[in-house]
Amino acid sequence: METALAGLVGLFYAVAIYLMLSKHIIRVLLGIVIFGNAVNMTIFTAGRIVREVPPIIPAGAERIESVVANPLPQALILTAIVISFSFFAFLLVLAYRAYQELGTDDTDEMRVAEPEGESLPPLGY
Amino acid sequence: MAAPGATSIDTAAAHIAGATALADWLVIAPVALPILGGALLLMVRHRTRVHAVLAFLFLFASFLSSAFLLARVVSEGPLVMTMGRWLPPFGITFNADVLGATFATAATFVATVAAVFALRDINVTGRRYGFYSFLLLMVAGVDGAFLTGDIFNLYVWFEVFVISSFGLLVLGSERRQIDGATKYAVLNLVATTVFLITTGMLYGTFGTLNMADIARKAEGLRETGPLMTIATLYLLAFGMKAAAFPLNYWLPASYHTPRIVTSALFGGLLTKVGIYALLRTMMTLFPVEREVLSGLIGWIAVATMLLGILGALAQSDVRRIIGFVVISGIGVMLSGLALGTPLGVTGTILYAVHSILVMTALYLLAGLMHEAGGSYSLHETAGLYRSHPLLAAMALLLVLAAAGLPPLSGLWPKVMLVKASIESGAWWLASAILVSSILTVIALGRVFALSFWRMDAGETVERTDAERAISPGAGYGVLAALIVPAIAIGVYPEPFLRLAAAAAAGLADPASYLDAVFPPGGGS
Amino acid sequence: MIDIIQNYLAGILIIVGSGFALVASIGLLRLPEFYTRMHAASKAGTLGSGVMLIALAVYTDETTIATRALAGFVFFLLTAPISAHLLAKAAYAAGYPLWEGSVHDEMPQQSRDPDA
Amino acid sequence: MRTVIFRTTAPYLTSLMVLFSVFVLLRGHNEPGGGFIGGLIAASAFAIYGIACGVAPVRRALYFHPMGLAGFGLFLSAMSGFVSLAKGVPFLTGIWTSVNLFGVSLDLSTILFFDIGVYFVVVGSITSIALALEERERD
Amino acid sequence: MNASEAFLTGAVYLALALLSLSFLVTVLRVVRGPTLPDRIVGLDMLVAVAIGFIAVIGIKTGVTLYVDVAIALGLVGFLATVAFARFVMNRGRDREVDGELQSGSEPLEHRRPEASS
Amino acid sequence: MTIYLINILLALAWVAVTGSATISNFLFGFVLGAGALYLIREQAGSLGYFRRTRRVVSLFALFLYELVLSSWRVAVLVVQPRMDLKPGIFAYPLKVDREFEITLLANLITLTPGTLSVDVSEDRRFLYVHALDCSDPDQTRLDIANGFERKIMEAFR
Repeated sequence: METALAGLVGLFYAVAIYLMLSKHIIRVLLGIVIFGNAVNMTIFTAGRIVREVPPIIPAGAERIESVVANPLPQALILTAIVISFSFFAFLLVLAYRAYQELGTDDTDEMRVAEPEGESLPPLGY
Repeated sequence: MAAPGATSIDTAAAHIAGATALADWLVIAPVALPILGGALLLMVRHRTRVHAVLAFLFLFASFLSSAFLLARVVSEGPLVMTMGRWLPPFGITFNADVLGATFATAATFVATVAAVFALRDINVTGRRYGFYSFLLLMVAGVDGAFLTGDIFNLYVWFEVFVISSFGLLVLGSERRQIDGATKYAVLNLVATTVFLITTGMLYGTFGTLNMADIARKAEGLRETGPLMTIATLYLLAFGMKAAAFPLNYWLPASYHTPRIVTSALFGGLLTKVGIYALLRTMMTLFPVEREVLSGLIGWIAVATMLLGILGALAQSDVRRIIGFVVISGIGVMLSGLALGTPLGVTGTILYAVHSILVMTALYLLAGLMHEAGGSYSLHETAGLYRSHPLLAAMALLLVLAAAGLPPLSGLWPKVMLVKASIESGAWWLASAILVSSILTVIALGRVFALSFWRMDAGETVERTDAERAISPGAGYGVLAALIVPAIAIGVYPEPFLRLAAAAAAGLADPASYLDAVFPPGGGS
Repeated sequence: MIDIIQNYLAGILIIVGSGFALVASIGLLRLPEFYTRMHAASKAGTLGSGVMLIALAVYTDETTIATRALAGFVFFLLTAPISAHLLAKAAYAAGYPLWEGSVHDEMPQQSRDPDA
Repeated sequence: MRTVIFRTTAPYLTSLMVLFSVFVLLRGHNEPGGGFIGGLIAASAFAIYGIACGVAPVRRALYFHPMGLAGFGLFLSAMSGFVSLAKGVPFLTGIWTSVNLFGVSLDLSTILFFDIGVYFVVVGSITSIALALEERERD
Repeated sequence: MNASEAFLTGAVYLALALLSLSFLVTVLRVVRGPTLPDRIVGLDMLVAVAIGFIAVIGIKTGVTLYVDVAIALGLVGFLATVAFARFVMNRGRDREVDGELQSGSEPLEHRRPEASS
Repeated sequence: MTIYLINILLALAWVAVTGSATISNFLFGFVLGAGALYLIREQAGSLGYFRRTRRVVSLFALFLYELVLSSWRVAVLVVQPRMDLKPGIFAYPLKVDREFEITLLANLITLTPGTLSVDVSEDRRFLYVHALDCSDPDQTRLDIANGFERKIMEAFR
């Protein structure tokens, strides 16, 4: 199972990096989303995959008697998902605004903040 | 599905039994207070009048609490609080050591001062948009990063301040800002994702996320675990955040676009969090791996400081010059990390504190120059010395400070770093630091010469005096508040040196840190 | 006794439901163009999953699960036609043409205006 | 999407989804669910309402500005961590209490309030983004 | 294990097989396109198939926790379709030629930027 | 509307009297209450209530019947080796005019396979329906008018 997941993670990373190298901002965003999912699966795999019961203490009991799944990776992934979701929501709005304001989704043409051919500073004093 | 070797988890044993003293709440106060303040400001977003006052109060309170925290940590050793009574590795630990508390104090001080400056810079629309809420949340994120003892929690705080910084960055929604913010956001997202990947691998290797626990377990895993990979990836992730070469071009592309007070906070605080994280991971968690990587870090440091300052020489916009100066400073800080000797790390820590103060002050100075001269461009400003002598004096002081000349705060850390590199036989590093200092003098000296001394610009710009400042005095006061501690570090360095040395000692020898998280005889 | 009825009924229902789902997806693949595919997918598919949810409601002994499964079914019945309608309308307004084998088009041309 | 069919059903769907979101929020204690997912469902409900009937009715229906709601949620979550101050236990420790209301015993905990806070943060921030985009789209 | 249970077990496996098959067939349609609405319909269908899976697995294992997931999935699927429909309507068909999306580098001509938001 | 309320109140009374607040008990009380209301139908004026209920049920039954029947037809059509398709859009003149009724009719048409309501005209007089088999639109129109639309008008007017 770990092997299969590791292969899948690798595939995800490959796709994500391929997309992130594109110059269209929307592709970069999609790449980032896949990147985030790949990371989540990495954490999931790192937490040792076992077929166990959820780590919930039954009502009335003080402790769990059986083997339980590791709750920590799930908590971590959940946190990471929440964060990457909000991040992505923000980036989506930003990309949309950029497309509207700058009239392009090509990062090569986004040079408003750093205009090309800027003059050098005055050299004399 | 009863597997062999079934273990049961006793919840009672996973809890901390003892009560927590009220004074221990000091650990989370620098984080919790800004969060509460930010939330409160979001709730009263229409009452823009109270925003500044509330923000100032909350920031000042968190500054006071982090200062008290620092005092307590210095006298009694690291202070620990575990959230929700769950013992590590399940519970998230906040622990303040000298390093974290020092950085938190400097950060909250700068933020408080910037909140005052924002009175001039941010109008009602900006306040309604939530400038102060974002400011407070960003401070909470930065403080959280400084004070947390859990590496995943560090990631969370990184994200908190990065997301808040997005909010600050696009405030005003000019085209330039959106352009800068896009690059900033994508690069930062990639950096934090690399951070997360590494943390995942770290968890897979150690089975814990508590930094003290990792440091304890790293000894046993050095032979087998992929620690080298993890350390390198952390170097990559935090290097990206700290704007180290070659992953630093997002900084000059974005830092000059927002409001000047936002630029000041970014330049002062955000890159330093990257430096802090590098110090923490490299020195406490992976000291052996850092040893191996030190050559690489050293070259990165040299490239960052030299290319950064060369970039500054080619700019004509004051804010972009300062952006490159910030990068150059990162290189100087990295050199101490590359050396790894107590003296070098002490120098790095002191330089970071100096940089928090001075870079913020430089950006604010640029804002005041813009107000006085009507432009950020060196082509278009001249003769400010005549019209604004006080500003010129402060500018001169700041140039000296940034270049590391006496009698200001930049001197001592650079002296220490140079001395440390010579002690370690790294002449190239020492000479790079010196060369970059000279170039800084040239780059910033030119700003001073052109904008203040030069009598008359070749091409004068139409002065747009439509939005005059509320009162120039407040701006000067704010600048002075930042320069005074910088002078204090410069002329009376002993207590600061002792503080930085204590921080470096705690970093290099994590025993006291470990004892605070895992008290001998107790815990898991 | 009631167990046996439950089992048989649930078994039949899930076979019917998955059969519908399969038919829908085959229709999705075989039908010539978008509008006709939509007939297969957004209805036979919905019916299929709905029937399977009913099967779950029949099978389970817990009332809460059964009511929830039924609630899910009702919810599908509410949303499926609306989303199908919106998609068809949007596609038509955006100018995706009908299949060339179509025999009839009484839709007025002005509703191709994207703002309509 | 000016179509009669969608506009007549959307408000009812919205109320149904909000109801479901509260259900998901409250059951998040020992079953899947909780503030985040509940908040997302509620935010998508408002998004549907906004797409069908326009942004202005949604803003009127919410009464408070979405960012204000988010701030309230953040405040609630942060404050729920401070309750444990009174008990002398660390920040964010769950404190449970039982309230007797009209003969019905109600178990309250700081965790619940934390979750409700998360719910509001998510509803507020996502809705404000969605509405801003929708407004821009319509102009 | 009596006859009815055996029948149910067989039915569950048959249903899983049928669902998997329909999943694959639908994915084929999503990949093939050729137009955007075709893909949207395919995605819609995928949601339905996923819900079918949830129901069948609920019967097979007795783990019925996922029923709420099914409802939420239906909600999200609905929202997604509505949003896609909006997108299709706003974009129109002009940018899609022979099922291939032209990369969107053409500037916007009708929406001009305003200075502030 | 008040009759519904009375029926619910009766059901609540039943729950209160029996003292077990479960859903099934409530539903049982609701049915019992409906029976009790049926006894006093002439005084309470609840005749229409029952007629309407019967018609709603009959509408639902028709819907289920149509759903299963035409699902089957589409299923057969789809798996045939040679598909015999004559799709097209026809305009259906609406007799119902309230928003709720139009929506209901359109949704019912959409849910039954073979027909899909694409749009309602601006003046709400026509419903545009896409049909898989549009060889005889007049017959289909007649089917809808005599089937769903008549039942809807009966049930809700």
